Amino acid sequence: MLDFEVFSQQLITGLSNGMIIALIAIGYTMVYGIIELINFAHGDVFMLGAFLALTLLGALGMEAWGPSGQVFGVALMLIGSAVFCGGLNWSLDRLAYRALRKSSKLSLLVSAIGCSFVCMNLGLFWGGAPMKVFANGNSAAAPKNFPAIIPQINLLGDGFLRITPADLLVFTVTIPLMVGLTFMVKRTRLGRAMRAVAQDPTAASLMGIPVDRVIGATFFIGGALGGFASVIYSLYNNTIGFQMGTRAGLDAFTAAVLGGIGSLPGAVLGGLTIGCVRSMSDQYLETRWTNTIVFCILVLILIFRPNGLLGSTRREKV
Amino acid sequence: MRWRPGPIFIILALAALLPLLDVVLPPKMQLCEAVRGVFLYAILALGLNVVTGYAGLLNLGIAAFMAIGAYSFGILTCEIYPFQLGFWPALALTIPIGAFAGFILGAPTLGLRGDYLAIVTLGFGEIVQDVLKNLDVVTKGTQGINPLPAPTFGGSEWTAEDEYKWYYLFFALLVLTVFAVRNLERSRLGRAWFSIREDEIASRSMGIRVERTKLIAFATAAAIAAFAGGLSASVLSSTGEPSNYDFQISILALCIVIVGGIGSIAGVLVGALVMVGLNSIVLVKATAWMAANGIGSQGNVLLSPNNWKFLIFGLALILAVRLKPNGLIPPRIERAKQ
Amino acid sequence: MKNSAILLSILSACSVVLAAGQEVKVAAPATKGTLKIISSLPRTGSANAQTSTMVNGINLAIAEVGGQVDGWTIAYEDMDDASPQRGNWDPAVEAQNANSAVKDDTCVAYIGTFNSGAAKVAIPILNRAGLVMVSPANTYPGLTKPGFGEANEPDVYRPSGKINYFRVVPTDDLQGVEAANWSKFLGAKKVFILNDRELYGKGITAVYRKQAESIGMEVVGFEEIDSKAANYRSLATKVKATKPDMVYFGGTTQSNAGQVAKDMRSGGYEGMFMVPDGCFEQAFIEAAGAANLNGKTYITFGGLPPEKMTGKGAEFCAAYQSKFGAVPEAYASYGYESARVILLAIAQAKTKDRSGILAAVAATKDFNGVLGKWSFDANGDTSSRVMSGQTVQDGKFVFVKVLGN
Amino acid sequence: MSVLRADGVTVKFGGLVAVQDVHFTVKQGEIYAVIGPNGAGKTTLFNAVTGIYAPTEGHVEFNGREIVEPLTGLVLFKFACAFFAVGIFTLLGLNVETIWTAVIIDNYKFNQPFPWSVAATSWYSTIWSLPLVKNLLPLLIGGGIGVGAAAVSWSRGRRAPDHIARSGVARTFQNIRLFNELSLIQNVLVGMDYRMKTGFMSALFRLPRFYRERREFHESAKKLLDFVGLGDRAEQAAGSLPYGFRRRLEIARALGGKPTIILLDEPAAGMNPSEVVGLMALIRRVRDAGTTVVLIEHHMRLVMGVSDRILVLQYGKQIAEGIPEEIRANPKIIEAYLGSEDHG
Repeated sequence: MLDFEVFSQQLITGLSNGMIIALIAIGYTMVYGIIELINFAHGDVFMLGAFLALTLLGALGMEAWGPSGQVFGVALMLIGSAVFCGGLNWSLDRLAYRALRKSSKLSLLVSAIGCSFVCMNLGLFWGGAPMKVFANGNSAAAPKNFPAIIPQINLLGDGFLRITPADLLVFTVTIPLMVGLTFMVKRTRLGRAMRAVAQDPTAASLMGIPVDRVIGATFFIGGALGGFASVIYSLYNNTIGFQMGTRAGLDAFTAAVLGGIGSLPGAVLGGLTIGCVRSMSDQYLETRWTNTIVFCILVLILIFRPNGLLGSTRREKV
Repeated sequence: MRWRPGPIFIILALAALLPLLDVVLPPKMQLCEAVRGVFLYAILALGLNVVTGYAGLLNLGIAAFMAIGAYSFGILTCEIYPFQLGFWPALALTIPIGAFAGFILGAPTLGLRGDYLAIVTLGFGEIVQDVLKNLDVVTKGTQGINPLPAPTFGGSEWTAEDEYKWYYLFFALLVLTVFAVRNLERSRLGRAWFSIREDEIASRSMGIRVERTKLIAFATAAAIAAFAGGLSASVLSSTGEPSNYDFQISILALCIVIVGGIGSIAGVLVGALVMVGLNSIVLVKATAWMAANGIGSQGNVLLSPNNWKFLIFGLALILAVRLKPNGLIPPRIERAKQ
Repeated sequence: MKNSAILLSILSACSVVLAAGQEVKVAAPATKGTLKIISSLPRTGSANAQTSTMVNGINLAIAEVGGQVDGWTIAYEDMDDASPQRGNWDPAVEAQNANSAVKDDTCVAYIGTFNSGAAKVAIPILNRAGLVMVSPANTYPGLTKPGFGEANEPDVYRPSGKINYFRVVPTDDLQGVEAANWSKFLGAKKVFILNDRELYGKGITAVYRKQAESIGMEVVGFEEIDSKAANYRSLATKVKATKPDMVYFGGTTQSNAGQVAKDMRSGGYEGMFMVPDGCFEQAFIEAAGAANLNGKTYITFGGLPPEKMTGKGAEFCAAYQSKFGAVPEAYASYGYESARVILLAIAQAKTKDRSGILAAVAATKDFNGVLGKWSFDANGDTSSRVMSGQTVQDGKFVFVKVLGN
Repeated sequence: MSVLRADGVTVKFGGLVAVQDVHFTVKQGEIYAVIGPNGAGKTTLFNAVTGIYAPTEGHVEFNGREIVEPLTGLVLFKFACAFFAVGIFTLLGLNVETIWTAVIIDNYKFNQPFPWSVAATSWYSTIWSLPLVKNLLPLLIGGGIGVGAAAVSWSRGRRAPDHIARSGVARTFQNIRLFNELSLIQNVLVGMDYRMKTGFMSALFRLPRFYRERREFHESAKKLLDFVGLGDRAEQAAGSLPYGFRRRLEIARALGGKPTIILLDEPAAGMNPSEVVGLMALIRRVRDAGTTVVLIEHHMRLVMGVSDRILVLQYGKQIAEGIPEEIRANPKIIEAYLGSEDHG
């Protein structure tokens, strides 16, 4: 096999992983853009989405469905998890964040951390559900296998280079979502309202924009993207666990910051960058240093571009 | 002016008297050892309070400095390394080492805006753990460094059984930290920190050297955290493993500062008591009691008391900031009275 | 709305639990008094799955003797050495547990710890108090064996000069060697070694690597993974590119062994895969997905698997299965064995004296346990050298052979 | 003698030209006003002068010197330090395992004395026995990053507001920017900060000179508050101050640093006529105390009443400069103002 093949394989892996990170990162970046909150609970909402997907899969017995039925099943999980995560994220905003809009950003942050713990614990309980897919609830804390209903076979035959249906799934779901989201933010009334609230909530409310509803909608959309991501993540990695939200959230947050927090294309670029850096570092350096390298690159980029790759310099009015 | 005891004084006085309570309590209910943990986190959170509370810089990687402190204490004292310093010199050295680490991280990144800095500190926390894990040769990797010395007073070295000695040592060092932080708070430097937190542009325009002032805050916090790290390594006689100083510790310290009252020393002390107390006293004793009385069941995830800890901790955080958005003891606005 | 719902559910759950607790408390028959066994294991967070089976094993051992030994009522306390904010073992909590065990006059034995790092904190504290400690899970050799760990080990764990720490599990240095020998036996020529950077995984892979090289296998790669990563696809590509015919992963289910196994397969690696006893539990198969493990996965284990047991082991299997409705896993047997050693020692010591019980544990000879017939050696290690090799078929562990002979 | 000179200052935000080619000179001891309709670029000009924005083109000189930190030998020395610090750090960081093994592990036998002198020499030979990729390359790459980072941060900071403020240019803000949670006296003390000498250690250990300095500056801060008429509210939080007093406090804070020139951005905004009279008196007193005053103002009575000279901006360009009488008579200015929704 050629070295080039190894490189391309790592690039494909990196891009797939990066796309998933980017999808979670968008949820962070949207919420941050509008109320400047690092939504720590986002990763855990994402985790619960994956649990819902597995529950659906188990309850409906999707493993037994034929290939075309499973495509339908994937669509069902995507929609189910998106609605669920969106709703959950919206409720978190309604219950835990809205009352703190006027207080300091740090109180809001602690509230988000609290939500993160609560969601994580709910995931632990969920993992103990007496279902076959959860190993009959025998060990709630153990990681759960997510059946590979999108098979991990090589579409390119027997060569070294592998592209699996799961890789394709990542791209076919993620790219339209991102395009659609960009369109929504740029073109629709809700998108304009969101940008207005992000710029200046007071002015926006004076202009008759229902600020709380717009923020709620942002949480819903951010959460829904997390829900999509959770299904794709599960189908790609085939393992879920109640603590996976922390790490996924951390990666996504890093991606959001790397790209310039608040910027949608930035989050995507950041996610892809991190995915590729990880792959390349795994291949050409040592795996144990991968995290360190990712963060060193983050610091380096921020030294030279303090607002991230695509972040705008926000000029403070003086 | 008539002197009235402030909240800090009252809290510290109560803490000083706590061992008396232990004498009358049954062994299972004794609190000193757990409260020592509260003191440790209080020291850590006082450090974080300097950078996040006073200077307004969100730091999500304070545990990394604790790890640096613990590991440098370990390397400087343990008999498997050639340095073999005693307890006091090594503990004193953790302070400049921590400050230096804070400087290394702070110098290139302090130009960053709020949340960009937060992610860098978070990343630093991860890097430090990784480095400590990966540099086997130096740090013994995940193995941990042990045994570590305890202070010696009157000939023999303390052991873990000398609970009250440790208790008062921690107490004394906490009081020392409180005074140090308070002295800084009520000085030119503290004022500059507050001004940066309030309005960076205005304080810059008043000639405050923002980067330098932030850097001092950063290094001070790092030094205090490293000090706390050294102390905890000493009492455990082991550095533990690198992942004992992970993100969760930083988060706990942050919660202490914010739930207690950002920028308020008394708030931090109360916050440490509430948060750590909930975690390592109330929840621990409650689950132990339930287990001892055969309450709950391991078979069902919902009936196992241990499985509720995250939930209770999380709800406590949400409720605390909901009910007291400015903290349990918010700082007094006028700092001028001295 | 939601908050109050959560609160309500907490309250109702608490009341249910309380009610249940009151029923459980049955007045014990009059005895000479109560002796307590304390276990300190990480019960919060990701290790909960493994430690639950250990606690089951301990409970079973105590239930088998009717909660009484030699006229003493045996009480058991299940302590948690993890804290919620850490989600993993916490040295401060471990120290606290050890100290409270020391202070508790009725406590005569301490079962723990799960992590060798925690043992380093607890052993000296218990040693000074002369309290016996039996570990069902620590495999770091330095805790007992001179010459394997740091220069000052294991003497630093024995400040009183006496040995109080025993373990029923074989240490890394034995299992690593056997694993390497078996790999060669299975026909592996090129091996890629992975570990999870934990004390256990690192130790066992270091031994494996040394043995593999000395018996003439080629180590084509050695990587230390991040056990929290989402997947190991790029690592799998790297592994595949070096064309090994065996991948050895030193780690546990908890440190993502399932994901590693899975990603090796989905990354296109088709050779053999071997893991140590940290993965000898159904949760590993469930996490990895049976289809990914079938046929080419090998697991080493310090003892015989349940279905191969005869005598005491078979009884244990049946009892465990009827009580908990599942086949006992590796950790359940270790937990059960630790508790039984202690119970037997109490019976033989004829005293509630800690030093008497300690001496009785140390004197354990030809113990007829579920892990075979074994004794504690002078260091406090089990003399059992029985290692078995398993593979996975149809989502079940299948015994292959007894290793080392 | 000129205290402040702007020479062709232009500020652009993307495509928008906020200030275009403005020249002016402020002399020692005068009161100089900048007027113009809303959006004429007055505040932007102030921000360019005080370093909050970097002017896109042109120079600002203060006492005949440009207020940009020059590229001196000291700065170059700092760059060199950054090169070696980061470079050596990278070098050591990448090879720490090798060096530690050679220096510590190979020399230390458990429970035996450590041969310090052997260890002290072995680190040096270890580094140079490494292959070039492991010693020279990290040194150069790390050093390059160090110099790059140092240069970037230096060029960002060379025209920074703090640097300019410390050379004696103080200012107030159009949208008042006080430290609301600090007391009045603390606000003034922040303004005085750069004149203070005591540092970290004397604060931490409460050395005698800490107390001496604190007493000194508290007294003069008190005097400044008296000077602007807020002496009786010294301990109150700034956030609780009525609006009219806040501008006075800002002036007091700006005066705290004993500046040679003070820039006031709309000091009379929101004041009632009697307050404006008081403010006029205050501005004159400031000038009489030796500080040159530059002010932006819409309030024509105040501008015409106190100013020595006036600069008029419209759409970012300067359309006139002169003494109040000339300005009042200039038809261009009347036209500019009639077109706008000006207030009095």
